[in-house]
Amino acid sequence: METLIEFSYVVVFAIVATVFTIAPVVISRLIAPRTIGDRTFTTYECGIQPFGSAWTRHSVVYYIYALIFIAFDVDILYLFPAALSYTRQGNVYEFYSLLVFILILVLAIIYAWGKGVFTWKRKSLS
Amino acid sequence: MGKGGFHLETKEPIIKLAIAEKFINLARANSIWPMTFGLACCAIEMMAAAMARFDIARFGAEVFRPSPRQADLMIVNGTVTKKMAPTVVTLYEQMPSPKWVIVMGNCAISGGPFAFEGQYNIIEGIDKLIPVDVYVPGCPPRPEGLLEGLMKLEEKITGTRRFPVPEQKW
Amino acid sequence: MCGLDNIIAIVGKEIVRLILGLIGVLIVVVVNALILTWVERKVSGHMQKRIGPKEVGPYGLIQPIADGLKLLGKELLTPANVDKPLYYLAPVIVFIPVLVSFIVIPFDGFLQVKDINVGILVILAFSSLSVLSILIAGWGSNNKYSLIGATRSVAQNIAYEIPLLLSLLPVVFMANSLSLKDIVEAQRDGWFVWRWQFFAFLIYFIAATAETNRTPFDLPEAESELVAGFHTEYSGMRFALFFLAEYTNIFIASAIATTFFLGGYLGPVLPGIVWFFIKTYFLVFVIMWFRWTFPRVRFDQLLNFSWKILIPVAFANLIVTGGILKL
Amino acid sequence: MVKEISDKIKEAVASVEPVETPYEQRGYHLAIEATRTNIVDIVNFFDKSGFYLADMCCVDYIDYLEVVYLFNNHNQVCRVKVTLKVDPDKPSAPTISHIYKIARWYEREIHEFFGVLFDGHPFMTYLFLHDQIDFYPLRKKQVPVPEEDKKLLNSFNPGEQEDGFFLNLGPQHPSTHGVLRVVVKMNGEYMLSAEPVLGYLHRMHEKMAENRTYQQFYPNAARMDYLGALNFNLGYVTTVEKLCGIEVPERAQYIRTITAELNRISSHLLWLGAFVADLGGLTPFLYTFDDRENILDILEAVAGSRLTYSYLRFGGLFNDVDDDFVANVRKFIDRLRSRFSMYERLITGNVIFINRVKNIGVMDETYPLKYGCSGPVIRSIGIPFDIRKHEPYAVYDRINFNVATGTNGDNMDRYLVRIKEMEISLDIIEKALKDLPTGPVKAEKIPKKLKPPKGDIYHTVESPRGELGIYIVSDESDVPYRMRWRVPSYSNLMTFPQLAEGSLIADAIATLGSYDLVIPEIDR
Repeated sequence: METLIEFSYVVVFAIVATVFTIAPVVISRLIAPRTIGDRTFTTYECGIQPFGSAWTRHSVVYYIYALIFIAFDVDILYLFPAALSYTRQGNVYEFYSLLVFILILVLAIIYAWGKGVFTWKRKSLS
Repeated sequence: MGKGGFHLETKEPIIKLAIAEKFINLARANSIWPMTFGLACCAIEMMAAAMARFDIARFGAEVFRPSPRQADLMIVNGTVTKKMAPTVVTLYEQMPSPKWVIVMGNCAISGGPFAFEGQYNIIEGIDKLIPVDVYVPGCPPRPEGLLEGLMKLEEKITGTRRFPVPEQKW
Repeated sequence: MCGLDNIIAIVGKEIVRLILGLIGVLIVVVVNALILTWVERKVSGHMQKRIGPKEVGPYGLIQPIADGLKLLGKELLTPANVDKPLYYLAPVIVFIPVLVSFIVIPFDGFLQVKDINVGILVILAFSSLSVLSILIAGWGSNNKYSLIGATRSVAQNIAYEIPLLLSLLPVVFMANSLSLKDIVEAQRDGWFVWRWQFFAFLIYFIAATAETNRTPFDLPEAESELVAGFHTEYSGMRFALFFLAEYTNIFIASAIATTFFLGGYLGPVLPGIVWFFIKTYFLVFVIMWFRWTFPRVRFDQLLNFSWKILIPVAFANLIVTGGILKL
Repeated sequence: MVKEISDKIKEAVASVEPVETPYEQRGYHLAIEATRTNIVDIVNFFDKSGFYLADMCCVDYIDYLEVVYLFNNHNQVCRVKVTLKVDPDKPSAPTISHIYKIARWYEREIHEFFGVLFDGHPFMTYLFLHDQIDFYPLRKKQVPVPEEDKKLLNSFNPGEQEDGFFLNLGPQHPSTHGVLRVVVKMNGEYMLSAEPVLGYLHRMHEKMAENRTYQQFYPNAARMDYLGALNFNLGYVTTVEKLCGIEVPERAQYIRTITAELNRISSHLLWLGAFVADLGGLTPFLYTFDDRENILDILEAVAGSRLTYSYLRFGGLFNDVDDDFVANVRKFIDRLRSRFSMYERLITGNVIFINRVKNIGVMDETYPLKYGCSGPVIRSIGIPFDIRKHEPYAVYDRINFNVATGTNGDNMDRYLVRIKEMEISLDIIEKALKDLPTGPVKAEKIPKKLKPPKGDIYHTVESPRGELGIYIVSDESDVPYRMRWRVPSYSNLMTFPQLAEGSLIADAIATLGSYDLVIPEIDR
């Protein structure tokens, strides 16, 4: 019951947010004048007609960062439940398990670092 | 330039209430965002107008937007060459309505010192290509000139002048 | 005990709370954005030996309203080559996390829309949506500048998401709760920023600056490189929504920092809500101060700073916290 | 040095007759007439001897076209003019673009203005002109553009020929400082290649020079480089004075030096702000403008305008300065000196700034030789080449000053050199103010219409961006027969494609900002 009510808040707020963003756009549509020229609807590229579309093959240098992120993010989310049940004093076992968990994560960073993920080399055409 | 020359079609808003229009015009006049667009010498004076001494921000016009989509005002500041003309027109057309143009400096007004017999590369007056609202003459005009041009533009939008016209003493 | 009347009474109370909360939040969002745009222009002005907006209303106070009205009366251009559904969707999505985050922020002991027991998780989960909206905006615009800006934004946000989580974790360890109100109450003995979490606060603040795309981490809209970044093709009200969301995000990021590290609404003499706003706006001011002082970092520096410095330090901080708690 | 080179070239290339010329009148030490067959050998010789190609231009003598190559040495001044006669009906010449990289642009420029085709040039397309032009603008007689040349007009369209992510930076872009357009091929964040497209502000200065008298053309000099207007004024005025043999009074010379140095400081200040703005820090821009306004006030009081001064006159100045000027300049010197420590803390000491500029855009010693770049750009590499020292004009020979140099040739050094240069300029002004003599500021008996004797002259001054060279050919009339401006930004910009290749877009933009480009000067 409590959870249901809590999440109904989230849902209602999300809906209101949607309405809140659509309303000014609609009002704006109604009260704004319009001018249409030959090139009004062309893509902006510093005033020059662009060469081709932006949707071309595009090298994303940070792909590898995205991969590490996924691994890390999931692991760190495991720590939230751990944080809730972490007790003060005594029970040093909890601390050791935390330590082991984090050390393994740190190993992953060291591995990636050693592999050269974090160095960006100058590229050359040739 | 595109085939068939310059063509611009203006449509009135769907709902137009006189009183609302008045308020919105007042808002427009007080929040004119220029486009970051520099051509030549006058661009430096345009920058100077945005800097500490002249501070165009007093009138809410310091938000220089690099993208024409978010700009209200295009300040054509410098010589427009034939190679540059299509770009200027494109940028003007890409601005959303309502949009205004201040022409700054003699070059953009009429070709200035570069209009001579046998010239082959400049447009003698940008008003041949795009509609112009305010002309600010000078070579280059002082930043105060640009500020006065802004006042003129505000006057044109709202119909009333912000400051009284300075007394002419000569 | 759990009769129908009881349920109706609870639901009725909740609905009243919900509506009041909604109205309050919307007012806060709009007023905050108006104030922040004015403050930003004034702060930048005075840092740059100018006076900033002055002529529009007393001290230029009406300036943001004029800007808002002007943007409302501005044409909404939709370039021909865009992916229309995505292009329209992006400014809508950008606003959902902004509004939802306000549910759990405790402005005062009782001034909170709803104290959800996984409060911080709600904010973190929804804040990921804003990255999505930027990506959609950049991709949907079919503009090369927007696309580069959008991919940058994604890389940046995911790189700084981890130090952000890691800097909030030690506080959760100490408070043993995910509810923001509980976390504030746990600071009755002293703010967490002074109770061993100073580094966590620093890391959080840096990461939050990056998450909100502010200088020195404003790469997604780096003006001198990418014109206007992901919102290059957006005009009028749609652009204003991105703008509004950005300023509200700054407020939320500062509010979380206040809640987690600076004792939230706790403070002597003055009422809690005043303390909350003083602390939050001070942090907002610091973020603006950054913007008008620092140059922008480069992209590889940005990513590597997170992975090489912030995350290891955050891990170390977490272990130390865990150890101290066991002492 | 001159004798040595003269002997060596006779040895190296057969059938070459170097003629020693009076440097004081002509501005160059040696003149060599080349032919189609030996021009490449001659250029090769100069390349091997450590000369750089200062300028390359063309003059239309109606009977023949003459391609002029001007060489100079960084260590010891030895200016050499090499000329090559070209048939005007079917003009063509061998390319030297494989020897000097900057010649790639010079040759393209000569091609579009005179129609001279350079055999073997890899990329013979138009550089400046728009696609509707149908004659060669700088030819004395109207010559229509042949069909095969018309095909080359605007044929630069990389996106159509290749696959890839092409991006236009400019003409309207916040970081190109004007209307420079750079077409870049991107690979993610990396720039694979960058090709500047010029001519968006080509204002026909060289054509105008052939239409007006020496006096009438004078205001154009300020429009060419609006940031260093007085330096360009000085360059033009001294060139014409040298050509006509006009003596300038002592006091005028001192005031010229002072105002030129003030203008240099104002130019550097603007660059400093714009450079940091390119890196994302906006506030220093306003601080530097604040300082700059002080200079503008001082100069406005004597010259009457804020930006495009026309303060100098042939044989002197427009008017004398008063005591207020001297007092204000002294006050300004103190003010700016106290501001440097603030800039130090705000910019030089900023970790983000250091990381953005250190070891980025590194130039080595080959750049100034291959590209002929000059000014702070090459002084940052460690070459103390400064026209003010090497070929003094005005009163620079009477004032003792240092030349600021760097070591690495990276963006940081270019930044530091310019900061140092501002300090040096302050020293120069201070010394010149101390020695400022009294007397007239205008030479007497300057004719209303200047008619210089027949001949040509190449004269250089150090503008804020580097070597400004003016080549004038006079035919005894009151209108120059041909006037050619060798502008510093042109050759500095030419190094950009090589520096940008393979770098991150942010680094490339920082590099572009570090050149201190003024586009109207490049496009002329």
